[in-house]
Amino acid sequence: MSQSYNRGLIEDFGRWKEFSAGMWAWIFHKFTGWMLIGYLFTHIAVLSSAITGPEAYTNTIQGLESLFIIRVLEVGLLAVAVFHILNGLRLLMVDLGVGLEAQDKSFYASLVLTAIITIASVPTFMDGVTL
Amino acid sequence: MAERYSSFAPGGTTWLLQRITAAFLVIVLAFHFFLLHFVNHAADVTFAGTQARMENVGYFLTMVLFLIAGTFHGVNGVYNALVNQGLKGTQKKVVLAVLVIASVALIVQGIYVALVMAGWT
Amino acid sequence: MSTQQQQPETQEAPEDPEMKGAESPVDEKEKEGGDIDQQTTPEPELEGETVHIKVFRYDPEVEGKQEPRFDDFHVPFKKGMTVLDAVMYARDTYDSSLTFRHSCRQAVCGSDAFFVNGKQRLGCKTQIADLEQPIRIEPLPHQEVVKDLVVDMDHFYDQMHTVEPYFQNEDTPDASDLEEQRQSRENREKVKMSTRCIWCGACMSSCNIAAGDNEYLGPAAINKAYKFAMDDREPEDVKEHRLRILEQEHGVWRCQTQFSCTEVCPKDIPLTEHIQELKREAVKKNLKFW
Amino acid sequence: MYEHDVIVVGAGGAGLRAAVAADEAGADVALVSKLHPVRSHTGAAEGGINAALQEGDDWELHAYDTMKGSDYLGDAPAVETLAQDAPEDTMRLEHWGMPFSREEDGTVSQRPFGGLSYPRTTYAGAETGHHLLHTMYEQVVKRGIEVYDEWYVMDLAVTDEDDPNDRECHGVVAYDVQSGKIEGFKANRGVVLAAGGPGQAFDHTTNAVSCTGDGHAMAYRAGVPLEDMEFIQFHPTSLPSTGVLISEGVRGEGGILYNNEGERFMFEYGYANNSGELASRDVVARAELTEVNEGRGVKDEYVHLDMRHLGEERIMDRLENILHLAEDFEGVDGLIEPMPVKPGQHYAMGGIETDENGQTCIDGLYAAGECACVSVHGGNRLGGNALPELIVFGKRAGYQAAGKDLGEPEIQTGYGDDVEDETETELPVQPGAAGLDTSDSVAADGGVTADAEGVLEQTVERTRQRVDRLMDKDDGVQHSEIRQKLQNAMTDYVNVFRTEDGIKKALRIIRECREEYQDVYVDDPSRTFNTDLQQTIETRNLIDVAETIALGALVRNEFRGAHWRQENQVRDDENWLKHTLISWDDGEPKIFYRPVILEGEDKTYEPKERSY
Ligand SMILES: Cc1cc2nc3c(=O)[nH]c(=O)nc-3n(C[C@H](O)[C@H](O)[C@H](O)COP(=O)(O)OP(=O)(O)OC[C@H]3O[C@@H](n4cnc5c(N)ncnc54)[C@H](O)[C@@H]3O)c2cc1C
Ligand code: HEM
Ligand code: SF4
Ligand code: F3S
Ligand code: FES
Repeated sequence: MSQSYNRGLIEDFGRWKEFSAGMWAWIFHKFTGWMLIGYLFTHIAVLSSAITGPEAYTNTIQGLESLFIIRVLEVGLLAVAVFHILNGLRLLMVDLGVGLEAQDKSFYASLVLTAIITIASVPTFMDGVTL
Repeated sequence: MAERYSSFAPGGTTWLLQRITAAFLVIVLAFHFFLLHFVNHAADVTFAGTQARMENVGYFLTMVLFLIAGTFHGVNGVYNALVNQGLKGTQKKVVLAVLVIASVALIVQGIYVALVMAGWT
Repeated sequence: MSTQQQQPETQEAPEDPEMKGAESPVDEKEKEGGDIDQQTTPEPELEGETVHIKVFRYDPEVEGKQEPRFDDFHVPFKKGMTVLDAVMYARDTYDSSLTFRHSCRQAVCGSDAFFVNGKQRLGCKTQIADLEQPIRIEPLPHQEVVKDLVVDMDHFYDQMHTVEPYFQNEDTPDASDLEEQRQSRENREKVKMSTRCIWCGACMSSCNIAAGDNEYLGPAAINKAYKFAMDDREPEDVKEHRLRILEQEHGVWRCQTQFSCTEVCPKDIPLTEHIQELKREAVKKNLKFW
Repeated sequence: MYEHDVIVVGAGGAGLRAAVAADEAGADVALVSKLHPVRSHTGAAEGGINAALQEGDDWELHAYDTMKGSDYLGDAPAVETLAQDAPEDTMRLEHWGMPFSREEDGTVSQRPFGGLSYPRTTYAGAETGHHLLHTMYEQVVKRGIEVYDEWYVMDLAVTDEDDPNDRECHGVVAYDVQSGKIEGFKANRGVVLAAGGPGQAFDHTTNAVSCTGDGHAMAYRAGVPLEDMEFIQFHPTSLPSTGVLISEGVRGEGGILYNNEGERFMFEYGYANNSGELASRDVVARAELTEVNEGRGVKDEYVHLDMRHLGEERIMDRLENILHLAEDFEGVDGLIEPMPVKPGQHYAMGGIETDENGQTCIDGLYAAGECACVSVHGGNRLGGNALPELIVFGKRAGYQAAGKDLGEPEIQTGYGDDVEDETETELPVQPGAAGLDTSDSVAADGGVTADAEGVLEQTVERTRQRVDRLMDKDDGVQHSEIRQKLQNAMTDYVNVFRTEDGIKKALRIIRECREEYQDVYVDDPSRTFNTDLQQTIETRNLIDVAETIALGALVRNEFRGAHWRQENQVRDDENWLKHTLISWDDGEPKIFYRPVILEGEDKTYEPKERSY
């Protein structure tokens, strides 16, 4: 086509309001997956302090854990992980051809469950931290 | 139609492995989170505590497998996401190489750390 | 075939003597408030309402249309009016250059898939009354626009052709012997939904993966392959051959089970289910050789 | 310029089958179609394909039923060819993978249909046409046959000898809808017209918007006579706003027709005291229209088809798809309200005159499918007989065009010694182009050289000029106005009810349309996907075709098959066992008749009363 109008990515993105459940699930899953793999690299980097020596390791971990911001991030990580797990399970079911009709409901269920689990674990995560 | 396939076509293998690792990860990740945030609070983690766990061969192996599975799952996921967005040609090859190298580095480093933790170095 | 809806074009049916005694339904209608058929309303225009539609306009050749814009039309409402009726009315009454594909007006030709209020729908199968106004009518997303609501379908056709969309069986009986290939009812039922595709392209347009990866076969083409791969009349080796095509890198694996294809398909084909089944078939087939 | 051995115009069931046949016969084929093949209207057919497949059934029975159904206006050689070839060609569809419905033992299913003495309608769900169309297209893809889709064929490149029987067709001129480019397509062996029906000549039709009789009009203006155009089948139950067909199955299950007073008019007014709603199609259609004309229609337009009393269970079980149709296309829920229905144009029995090999009187020009009239349907088509026509005569036309010898035909074509000229009927206005500026006409006129390429080039040139003229004109009338007027005239006066006065009125209005068309212009200035231009050209074709329908209806003063005349409400075998033929005759339509052939291979079909 020599002359035709390509609406490009920007306009596609502009359609986010029109996304359906399955699309949101896809976007969230992608986002959480990337967060998790990013975290995995960071995590190993942090744990590498063990190579320097036991004190360095203990200090690093406890030092980090005493920071409020780290605790908040951990809660975020939990949310991300829980959603990814729950939606991951949903996807595995879909792959097995189970419950396809309920795919949108199971996505909403994942969201709600993630929220509940995350909120419920806030006290545990925030235990003993000071601002 | 003449070709004979003795093993997976690549798309299928990685797809299946992504699911298998996912299933595995559900269990280990839940275990991991539970152990380090609920049973033992993260804030209370010390090298000694870590070492005590790592010295257990079963735990050590689980963690190594966890790492390998997680890395494969995560990196393959990222790669797939890029292919889904139309990554192709040389770019795709380069990305694949970078991802593979990063994964290998991560796994090697991770195992090394785990060995240190277990005190087996 | 019991679940199948048969709609004979002509059918001599036995006369039912009871019918003659049947009551007139008119009384009932009045009870229901009967706004359905007030004979006092001769002209549809008098039903009083107009429908506000906003239609995407673009023409590479015409000044003022080279930059896409939306045109507003107000179309008199008529009970039963579809989106296609509305754009046809706008074209025939207000602006004859308003361009879109359409033909059958009954959801079989697949020409008029548009993006209506944020969803891929067949114009002729979408009732105006079901939509919120103003009704935004755009060409299918993820496809290049040729003019107004007309998009370039070539890529869609190419993908359909990639899966070798034709029946393959070397040794069919001789046609002159009037002998058919046998097929069980169950098997016919299994492929039934997949055979309904009218190539409208709605599914492909709704799929984010197809938008990102131009080589992805897409739901319609995979469904087309499903129709053959699951048909027992094709021999086993052909089925394997079909799975080989589907399991390429840009085949079934690309599907991320977003379900939007299934949601928009005007023929209610369970596309995601078909794609998933083929993924499993491909894995199974390969495990055997492993 | 493009060049192929065989050019097939139209890619519905008939065109696709012709292309495959020509390919099988070794020709280099191209399909040129204004729609992508899978968009063709063949996809709308629901019921099935008649073919004598089962033991106990016999092609001779099929031929007999068809002849009787045609009200003895079918030509026996054509009818017998259809019945003989249909079984094998239907089986071939199965071998090509068409998903027919199945019996318990895995054989293809067949069901009973109106007018058939044996259940021989082979079907694939309620979407037989859809499957036929897609299966055929798959074969075209398999064979790698070249498809020029969204190319609108505007004209035939035909030499200009005085006698159409001496003319030769060398190709077509088409216009690429996407780019606006006009090109010649040279056909070294032949052109097959398979452009479908002319339903859009009527305001209300079950046919697609693309069924504009282009094939009819092009062949007509090139000199081929149109045959039996007055025979138009009307279906009594189509949805008023779109024309979508509501199957006879609803009435078969016990659906009832009511007028606006809630009267069951089929009995109340004695249209059919015995069979009521289940009387034959034309009877019911006429009854409905009478109600509306006498002021008892709903909104002066339609009647009600009520199936609520059947109960939700029965409806869901047997008529579920009707519920969807009414809901999707009319916004009516058949479970809680009656469905509006009215008669709609459904099928044209007549068309481009061909012999049983699809050959027209012009050398190198063939036709098949609904646009052709081999004359298998005569005065009335049986349900399920159009689809076999597509595959049987599509195939034959394809073979013949590719040069495969199918033997001497028994049916004569063109104006020749065996015809009888029309003498009596007085026409209210001059039909045809007479007196008008014919620069817009596409009849072969002066100065066309005999050399194939020259003919093509000149036709291309003329077509370009015609398009330029339409595009350059800045004001005047728009096609939609003319088209609407034409369609209304046809639906008002040449519908199921035909009176001499009415038809004459229609002819006058058609004449007006023709005159107005002199002033037509295309508002859309773009060459890209200009549907305004395309429809303007189609409208011209509709005018020509509508005129032949009205002319045929006017001269045939009898009641046969689908054609009813108030002045003479009986079948008149004495005078009318003959086909009506109308030829353009360079702008001055000529009407003549050719006797029906009732002698079959080894029997003669004696006209009998058509009662079932
Ligand atoms: C609702 C409905 C139900 C029916 N049910 C049955 C049934 O059950 N059984 C049965 O036997 N029959 C049935 N019929 C009749 C039958 O379907 C048609 O007669 C038949 O499909 C016509 O096929 P065709 O190939 O001649 O034309 P079409 O399928 O209409 O194809 C015409 C082709 O010509 C092309 N074309 C037209 N003009 C041009 C041009 N100027 N340039 C290029 N290309 C052009 C179009 O693009 C199209 O591809 C039904 C018809 C309708 C409307
Ligand atoms: C714990 C259980 C987990 C489950 C059940 C799970 C499940 C899945 C599944 C099924 C996919 C594939 C989605 C698709 O291709 O359609 C996926 C993608 C992904 N996963 Fe996981 N996963 C888990 C853990 C993890 C972890 C620990 C990481 C990080 C290391 C991770 C990172 C990713 C990434 C990056 C993707 C790709 C996302 C994308 O499409 O962009 N996952 N996951
Ligand atoms: S699968 Fe459905 S949405 Fe996709 S092209 Fe076919 S009919 Fe249209
Ligand atoms: S929308 Fe696309 S991702 Fe898969 S389920 Fe449908 S093809
Ligand atoms: S017009 Fe044919 S599908 Fe809508």
